[in-house]
Amino acid sequence: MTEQLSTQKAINTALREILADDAKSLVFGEDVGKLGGVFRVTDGLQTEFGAHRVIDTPLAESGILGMAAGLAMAGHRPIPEVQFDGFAYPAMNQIISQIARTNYRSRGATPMQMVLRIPSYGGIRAPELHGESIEATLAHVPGLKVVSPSNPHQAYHLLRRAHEMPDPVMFMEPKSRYWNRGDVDFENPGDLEGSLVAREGEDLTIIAWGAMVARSLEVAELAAEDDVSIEVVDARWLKPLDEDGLVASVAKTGRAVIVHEAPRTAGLGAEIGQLLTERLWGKLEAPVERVTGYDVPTPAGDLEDEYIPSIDRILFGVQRSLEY
Amino acid sequence: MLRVRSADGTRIALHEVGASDGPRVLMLHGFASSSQSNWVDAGWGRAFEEAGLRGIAMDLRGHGDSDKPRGENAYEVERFKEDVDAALEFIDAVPGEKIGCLGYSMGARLAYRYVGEEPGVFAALALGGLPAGEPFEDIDRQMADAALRGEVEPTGGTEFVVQLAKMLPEADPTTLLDLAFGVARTPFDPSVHPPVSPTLFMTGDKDDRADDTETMVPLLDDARFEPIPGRNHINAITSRKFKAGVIEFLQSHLG
Amino acid sequence: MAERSFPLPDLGEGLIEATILEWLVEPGQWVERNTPLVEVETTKSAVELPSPIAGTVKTTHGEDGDTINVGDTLITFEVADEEAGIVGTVPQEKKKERRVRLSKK
Amino acid sequence: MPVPPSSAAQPAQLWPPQNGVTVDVETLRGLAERMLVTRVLDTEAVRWQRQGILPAFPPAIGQEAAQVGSAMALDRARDMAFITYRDHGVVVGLDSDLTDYMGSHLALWNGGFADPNKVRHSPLQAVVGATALHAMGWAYAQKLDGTGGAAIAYFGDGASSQGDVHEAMNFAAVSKSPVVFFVQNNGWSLSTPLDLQVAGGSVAARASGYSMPSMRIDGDDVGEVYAATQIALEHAREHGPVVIEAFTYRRGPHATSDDPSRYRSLEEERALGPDPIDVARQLVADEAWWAEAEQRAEQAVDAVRVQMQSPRTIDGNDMFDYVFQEKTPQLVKQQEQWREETDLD
Repeated sequence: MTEQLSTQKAINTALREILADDAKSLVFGEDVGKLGGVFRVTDGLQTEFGAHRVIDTPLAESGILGMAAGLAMAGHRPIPEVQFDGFAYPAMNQIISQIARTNYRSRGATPMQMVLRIPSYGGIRAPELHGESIEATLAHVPGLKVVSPSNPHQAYHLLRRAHEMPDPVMFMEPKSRYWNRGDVDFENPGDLEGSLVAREGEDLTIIAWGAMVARSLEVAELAAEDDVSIEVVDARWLKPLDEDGLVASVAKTGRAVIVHEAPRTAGLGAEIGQLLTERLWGKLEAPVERVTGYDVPTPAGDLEDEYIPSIDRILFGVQRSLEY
Repeated sequence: MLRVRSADGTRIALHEVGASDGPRVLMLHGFASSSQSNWVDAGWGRAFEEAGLRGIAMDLRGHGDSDKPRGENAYEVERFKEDVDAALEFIDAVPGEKIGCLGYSMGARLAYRYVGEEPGVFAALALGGLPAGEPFEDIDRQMADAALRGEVEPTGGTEFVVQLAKMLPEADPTTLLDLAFGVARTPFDPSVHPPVSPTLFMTGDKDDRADDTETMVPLLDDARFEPIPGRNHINAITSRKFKAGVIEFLQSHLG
Repeated sequence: MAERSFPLPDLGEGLIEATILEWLVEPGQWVERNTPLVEVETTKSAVELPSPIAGTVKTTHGEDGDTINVGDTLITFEVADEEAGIVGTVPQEKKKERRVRLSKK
Repeated sequence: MPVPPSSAAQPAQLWPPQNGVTVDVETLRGLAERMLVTRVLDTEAVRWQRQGILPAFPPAIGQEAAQVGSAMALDRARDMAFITYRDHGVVVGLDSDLTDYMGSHLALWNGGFADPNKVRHSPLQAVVGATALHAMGWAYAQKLDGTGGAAIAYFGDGASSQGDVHEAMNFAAVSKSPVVFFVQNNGWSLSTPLDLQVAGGSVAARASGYSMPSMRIDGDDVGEVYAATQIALEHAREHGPVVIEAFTYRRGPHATSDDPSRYRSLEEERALGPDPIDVARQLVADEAWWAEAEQRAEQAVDAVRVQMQSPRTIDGNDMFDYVFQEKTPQLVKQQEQWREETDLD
């Protein structure tokens, strides 16, 4: 069965299915119950599954994640939410020092099976700490897995997949894409491991994730007007990175532009660039290009458009690579 | 919502409706309906919440969020009773706990049959829109299938079944036909094992599908009938009189 | 104060109208979100419609027994002028615009 | 807006119990025996550190009654203790394998070798206060599962300054989860005394703000600790969280590398009440039994020393194998490279 859903509704549907099919699953966080979440992603879940399984927690992110750790130790499969990316920072002690390490500490006896939902990245003109791109911070922590869907179909299936995985998964939802609709094929998830070629092309590969996938697809369409054929790869899994998949595309096109919203220095673009250099040394037609946010705090208001890679900035990156 | 597995593996959906604490009531909806449509959309959640009753609404197999197996065999009356078994196993009543049951139309018939053979499971039975006879009489599967394909104009009992099966656009009419024909293999006879639990019958006074509910009252030891004024089989479910009658009855027997 | 009207919602695929069975609120009455407003009947079922917002009922449209069309105004509320939304704004779909042209070397 | 009437319910008064406390002789002996093991382990471990067997050790001398007494009140079939690094008395009280436990202090494996589900205590870790939240989440799970189990969260006056402890107490009280917050108020957080650590001087005093019952007890009297913890656990199972503040004293240094003479005086240490071991000895009141118990404790700890001196070899592969349940391809590759570059024979 295929249905047209927004990303927000696709995630809502996945959560509903998980809660229905897995009695050990719980959804909790600030305002996720009665209100249905600030983005309405958890709308209706509390009415349906009860306030004991869909819990409005006190305003305390460390508490939310610490509670998740305790629940996981007891064999439950929690799906906590931090309301905004920037609110993951107060929970970092629990995420890094506890959740990421408890499996290791207990030599595998108490796995931390959980999915932390993080509405992520910018694009909605929100105030400070409501538009952060923290994927590299999280991917740097041993013991965590990181995934970021780019459309409703991916959001639905990757969330269900993440819930089945026995390790803690950081699920980064592109909040600027919550309202965009797309087909969700419930029966046919497609391959959920690794990266995904979102558009095939010959001349150059753009690697992106989250909200930057849709923008990169727009760029590829515009590039076609200039007779430049761009392949867009949706990285999806940021930890572990799909090394073979990313390398395969760039091996074909010979050129790569990596696009992310996060600041440039020590961002995942550097990691992927290093990977491509290591694996494709001598076969690249041009140095790997990066089009990223700047090394500044995510700015407020209209400056957001200056910070987040725009169509033009990505096109500039593509042109730099083409004319090298 | 949670899904439990019935004896044959079919997943049966259970929805919490009403208060999160208080006496528990198993709720069984009618044919071609669902817990959502029969109870939630009709406002029973709020009514139960205010009354301090804790409803557990079961989607009958072939309906709502429950699995929809194919073939008439999957819809024998026995299968439905096993579904109620599975729901009761989930409810896992503590000794001495009084559980109620509220059914509408086909759900009421299922409750009637279940309690008839399992006396004592429910402390009180509220049955809405229940006709005294077998509703699916004189039905012909071949004619029904042909009618679904638009090849013939169905007649008699078959016309009624086909009309119901096609009524909900979101439901699969073939599944509902399997269900109607499967259930009809065991015709309903209210004089066989009538319930011994206190029973309240309520039916709309304009309900032409169940205009004989009251004739069942003498078959039971402890039963009474109350009409739902101004309502028919379809629109009785939202009636405040219906809700008030059921709630007062359940409270008095479960408290 | 501002007014906010709500139409009869689509109660299911293909249904274009519904009959008002009974109003459960009256003008002047304060209702909370999810308070039952009205019972309506469609060809397939009967539904109790919960209030989408908290506010004072200004007008109920239609009498018991009247048939109204999906999309027609069912009820009007008086509400406070400002309503809290989520943080930020829903991004508008923009036409792809570009200044940079590409050329292969 | 007018001030609303306070809705905070008056928390139950759990301590002291109306009918007093009696602990039978058998139980007292069990408690005393484990306190002796803990004391000997602490005394020996300090020596082992001086002898180069242990890299460092945080002794719990003086806190044996608080730790053993509370741990032995747990129902090991359904309860769970959440500990940090100065809780060996809890480990002994739960009869958890000491060699496994010492694996952490020996720097063999972060958290030691015990399986938490079997020994009923969490792996030890260094961020104090963090485990209070784990206890809360774990306890909430018991409530959902209807096991009747309760969690006990161990922390000290120092950790009580951590935000996580507040979050855990508040969450637990809101959700009525079965948690006993067991505060060992030992007077010192490394070099920082109680009056610079806890405003008002008492952690239990905070409980009323959460409408949670609290018990202030003599943490050096093992019978009192045991009885109080039992009462707290039973209350927690039925009604939700309880705070126990056990007043005790860290009679030793913070850790073997510490020099308490730089921040506290000998006079202060001498002004303390009786040693909890002596209190237990009086409670047991059987000198012959006591002498035998001391011998047994020394033998038990010596057995640990022998096992520790032929330490288990840690397979370097473990470093890679326990990061995830499902290892990433990158980690597999790093592990292969590690093997190739270290296994040169």
